[in-house]
Amino acid sequence: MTLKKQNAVKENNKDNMAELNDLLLGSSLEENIALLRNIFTNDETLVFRRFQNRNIKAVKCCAVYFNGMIDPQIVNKDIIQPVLSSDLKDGIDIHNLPEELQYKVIASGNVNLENQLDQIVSSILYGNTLLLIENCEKALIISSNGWETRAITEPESEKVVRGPREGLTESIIMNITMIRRRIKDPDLKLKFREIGSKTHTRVCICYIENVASENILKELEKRLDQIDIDGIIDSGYIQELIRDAPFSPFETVGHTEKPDVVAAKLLEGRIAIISDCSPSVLTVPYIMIENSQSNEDYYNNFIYSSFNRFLRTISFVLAVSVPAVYLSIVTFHQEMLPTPLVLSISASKQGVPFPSFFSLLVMLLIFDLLREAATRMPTLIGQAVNIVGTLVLGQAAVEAKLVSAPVIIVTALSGILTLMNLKLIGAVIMIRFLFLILSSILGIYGYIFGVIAISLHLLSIRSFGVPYMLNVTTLKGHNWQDTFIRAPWWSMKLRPKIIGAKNLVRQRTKKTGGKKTG
Amino acid sequence: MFIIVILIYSVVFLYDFLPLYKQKEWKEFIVNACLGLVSFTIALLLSFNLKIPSPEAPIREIITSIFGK
Amino acid sequence: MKPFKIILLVLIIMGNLLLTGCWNYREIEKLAIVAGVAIDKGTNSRYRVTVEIVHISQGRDAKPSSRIVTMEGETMMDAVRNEISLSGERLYWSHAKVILLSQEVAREGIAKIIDWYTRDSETRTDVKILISGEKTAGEILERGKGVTEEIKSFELNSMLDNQKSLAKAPKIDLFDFLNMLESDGTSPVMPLINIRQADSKSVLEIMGTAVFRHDKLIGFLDGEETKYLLFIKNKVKAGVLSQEEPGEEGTCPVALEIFGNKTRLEPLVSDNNIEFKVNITVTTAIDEIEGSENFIEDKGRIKLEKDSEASLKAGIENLIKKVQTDFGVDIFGFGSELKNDKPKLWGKLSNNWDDRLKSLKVTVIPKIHIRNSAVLSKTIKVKD
Amino acid sequence: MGKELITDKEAICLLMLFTMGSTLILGVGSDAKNDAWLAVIAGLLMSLPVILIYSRLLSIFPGKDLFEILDMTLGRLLGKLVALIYIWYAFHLGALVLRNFGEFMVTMTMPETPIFVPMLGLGLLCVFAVRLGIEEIGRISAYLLPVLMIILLIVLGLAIPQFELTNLKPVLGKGLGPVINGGFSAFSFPFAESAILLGAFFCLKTKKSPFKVYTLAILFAGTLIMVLTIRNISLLGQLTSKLYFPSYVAVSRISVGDFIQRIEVTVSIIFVVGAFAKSSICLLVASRGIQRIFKLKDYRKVVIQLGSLMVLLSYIVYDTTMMMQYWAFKVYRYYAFPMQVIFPVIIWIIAEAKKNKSKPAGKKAPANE
Repeated sequence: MTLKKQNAVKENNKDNMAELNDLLLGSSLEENIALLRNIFTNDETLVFRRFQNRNIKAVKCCAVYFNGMIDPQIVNKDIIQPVLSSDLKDGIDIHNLPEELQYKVIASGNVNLENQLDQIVSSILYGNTLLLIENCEKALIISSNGWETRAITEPESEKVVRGPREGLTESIIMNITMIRRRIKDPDLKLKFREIGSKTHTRVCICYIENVASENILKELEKRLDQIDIDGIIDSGYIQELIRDAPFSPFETVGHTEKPDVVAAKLLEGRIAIISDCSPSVLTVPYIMIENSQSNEDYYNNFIYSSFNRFLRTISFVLAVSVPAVYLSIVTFHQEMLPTPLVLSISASKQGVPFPSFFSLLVMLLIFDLLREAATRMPTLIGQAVNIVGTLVLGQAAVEAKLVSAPVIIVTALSGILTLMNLKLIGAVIMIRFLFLILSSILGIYGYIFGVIAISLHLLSIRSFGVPYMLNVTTLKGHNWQDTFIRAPWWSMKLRPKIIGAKNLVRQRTKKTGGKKTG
Repeated sequence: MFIIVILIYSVVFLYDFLPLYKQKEWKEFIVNACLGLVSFTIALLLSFNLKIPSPEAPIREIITSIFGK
Repeated sequence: MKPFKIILLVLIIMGNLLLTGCWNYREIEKLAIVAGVAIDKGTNSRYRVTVEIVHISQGRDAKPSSRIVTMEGETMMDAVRNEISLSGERLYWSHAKVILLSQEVAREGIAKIIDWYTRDSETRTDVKILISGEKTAGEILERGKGVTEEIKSFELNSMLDNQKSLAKAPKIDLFDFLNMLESDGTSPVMPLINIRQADSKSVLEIMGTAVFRHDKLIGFLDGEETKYLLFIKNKVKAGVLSQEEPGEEGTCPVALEIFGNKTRLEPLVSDNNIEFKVNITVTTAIDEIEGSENFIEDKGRIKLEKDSEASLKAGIENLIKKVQTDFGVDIFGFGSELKNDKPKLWGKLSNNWDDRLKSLKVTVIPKIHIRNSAVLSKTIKVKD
Repeated sequence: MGKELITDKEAICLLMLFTMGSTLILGVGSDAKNDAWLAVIAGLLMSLPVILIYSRLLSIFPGKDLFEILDMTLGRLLGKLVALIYIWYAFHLGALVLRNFGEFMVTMTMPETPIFVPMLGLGLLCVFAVRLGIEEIGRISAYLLPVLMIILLIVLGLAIPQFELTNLKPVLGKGLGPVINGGFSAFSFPFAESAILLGAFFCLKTKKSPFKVYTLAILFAGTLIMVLTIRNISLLGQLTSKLYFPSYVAVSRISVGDFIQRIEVTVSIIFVVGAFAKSSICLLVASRGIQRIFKLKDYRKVVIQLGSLMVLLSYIVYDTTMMMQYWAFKVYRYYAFPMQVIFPVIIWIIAEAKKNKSKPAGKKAPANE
């Protein structure tokens, strides 16, 4: 039923586009205006500004643009005023008016001649100004878009102590600028395309030629071409539409809001997908270990970074395991604990009416509720939520003997560990519950079964042909340098082969510093 | 008990056989169906608390008759 | 097709959860944790089992206390399960620390009693095993009082663990005992526990050894003899050797702290005659001199070494004689040493080893080395 | 779907897991009592020629699995018959491993849980793994083996202070007889069980890799098993041969200080992983065999049904743990002998003969003239 509907909608859309495709502009100004009015019926933000050159009456023009999408400065000063006031008499060929205007009058960086109606419509929608001329079958499209954009700020989700504070914005051009400022090389290629039959979102594939793998690029373009959707509001849409392993809780397409991260990934041979109106840039291929990498790792001392990265990796394992292991020990394998611990855990659980499994499940859910509530709330209220969460639900629940103190500790520990790897948060939450349920059935064995199953799943998925967990046995030397550890920069002479990078040599620095002297 | 067995097996059969049927892979379908029927029968018998003779017994008999012990 | 898999998984998990329950799922606070068990002969049934259960009370500062429950049964398992009819809780055995056996039970043979304990999967074989010096084993749990801990079994456990710096009782856990029972050429021993009245309090005291023939109790050794036994068995890690030296004003007792010991049993076989050499090397330090004799200078020290070697030798030889005449069992492990070294010979001798043991010649060669004199480098001289 | 390939290292890890799998917990060569470690060495030595035959077979027919080799050497009818026997063997072995695991769970850790549940759990995992394919099984074993090794070595290190090496004495106290006997038992379980992998190693990269994989993996695994047998004997002494699961009890004896103790769960982890690897390989080989016999397109299609059948078989195969013990140490070696030795040797001889016959025809011209 729904499938049929979708098909119908698709056909409908296609019809509209086809209609416009065939149409060309006429030569009468008023007819053209009427045509446009007809296309944009009931849209009162569309402005038709008619004007004439003060010298030649034949140069009757009409500027068409959307109010708010354009920069009035450009339209007034660079389009209308020159046409109005310029002395067109000298050497102007009336029959070739559009070209004359384009080359001699209009002071704008980007002017095109167009007679295809669909092109015209989409460029107006993009914030360009259309200049219709009487008795002329072609119109001028002058780029004039100017809307308010957000200033460049530090992204909330990826704060750093050291490193660039710049964050990407919603404007694709600004984003590209930020990336290009970091990689000033003619090999940095940017391929644009439009996705979305209604939104016409501009999407840019960004890669470094001779470094990025052609196979991955081809595959990516194929997948982008297959997208047929009415709109892309955020790059998240694309992320889900092009990803491998669609049912997996693990992300196989990366996203970041920091231009320095994008640039670094491009240099490693990855491909970035920048989408208009979205501050997060997608990078492919994306593998497991990237979840625990942070851009700061590369700016700080390598020992410290390696330690941090190790902590993040371990914290992922612990975040999913702690509740399950705790549950299986206190309910199945009490013999595993040292005797004093048994006594103290048992003492803290005396008088608690609910079974451990139930209270763990509920406490974990409550933690997730608090987390979700705090993210959506204004900061001030968020603090109140925190107080309520910690005091009321933690302290008071233990006092009232509704849950035992170890359960609170385990929940809090697992929760904090989850927040260590923000990119894995979705996967962690799901797997944590899965492990918890499994270990409530078979104790530690259920947990091990779960671990094996998740490992199998992780090992089986790929991101654009790159194994998600890497192939340990085929990895050689330099590929290890940037995985669980971050090797010092002077030793990372090659790009990681795993991505499929072609041009492997990344630095030829002779190691000069640090040598023994004397 | 046997209700659970039937329930689980029907889900498994749906999951396993439907694609084979749709793709018209008859050989696979038949082999799979034979295996499935055998395991379903055994599971059903077990759920009725019937004792299934273990295939291990005859093997043991043969071997002990040959080698003694 | 993936949703199907997920549905299947959920179905199986829910099916497991709802329909069959959680089999081994049991909450930790519902367990009746057994700390120790005492086994006696029953009055009505065959066994009378006294169990010390850790009682954990509510509240923040509540300390665990102990509860004593006694039940009877025809078999051990029966008796243990009968506890349910007394308190409604099922006993949890994984954290039990000690097994106490009454002499009466031990004289009849204990293999049948500990079989259950070894066989059950919940119980652990690192539980310590003791013989009660009192009339019954149960009264030790009932009457005895711990000095430091509320729970007597835990206190007994730490007492046995710390025996290594006293060496007056062997530390035997169930597994060691079983291994001694199983292996030929060694007879098992067990530590002995008593209640001593001190200041109108009944204090527990572990001192001495119970000697077994196969699995039947046949006699006891006292604390000093136990120390010599442990010397032969190479189990002394620390302890004290007291030596009385003749001095200017009567005797002058000296205490040597043992820092290490290495014993080697060496079978000497000639024709049909077997002799054992016991080489003992002890490293000690002077820790106490109750007099003004100078044992720190070379001369005095060598004399002290010689004298204490002689008394150690005498003590060990006396013990061996006593065991040979009184008990006639091989608690020292001469037999298993022979078996390990000369398996063929052992094959011939193993049948009448106990007879042979009675007339076995054992030469003790002790070597005591005094390493230092602790903090003081001189003897304390009392000056007028 | 391209051809499946696994690297040599993955194959080594896989074979090591396969060999150590249930052995580490069931123990080997219990006939030899305290000489069991010698029995392991004897078994290792006995298995070397057989293993060389296996690798030779694989390298004569690179990229082919056991069932294709059977077809090519024994002819279609006889080949199919022997293939059926191998399918049964792999299937049965998988069920036995599942059952061993179930018995272990039920006797040692979860006496109240029905034995069917852990077996079903493990069976599901195996089905999941086999449906993903041999590549994924190879890769997961390459990930799991190092973890297991680390656990094993740590536990071994903790156990060393408690070693009573006198328990190993007397060496050869009862003569060579029990050692040879135990060695034969160690030969059939686990070393020569690697015959099963003839059906899974169609995916090795080069012609030389079978030799490398088989010898290295069996040597490593054998050494490890020997070390762990020594550990068990020196921790447990006389009782080793009286226990169903000696490793578990041995590790439960380890206590360092008052804190590191009760670590026997590590043994269970190792057992779960080993049993998983072993039974999924068995399932894989059995379903590949069925694929070959009925000329199906993909072995993944029959895995679910075969897997459920395997779980059921493992459920009905023994009535008691005693039966399992009897079967594993008394019957199994004779039962497995044809599949482990007789058939491979016959196939090998035929294969060599055929190769010699075809070689002169093809290569003679340039070589001789």
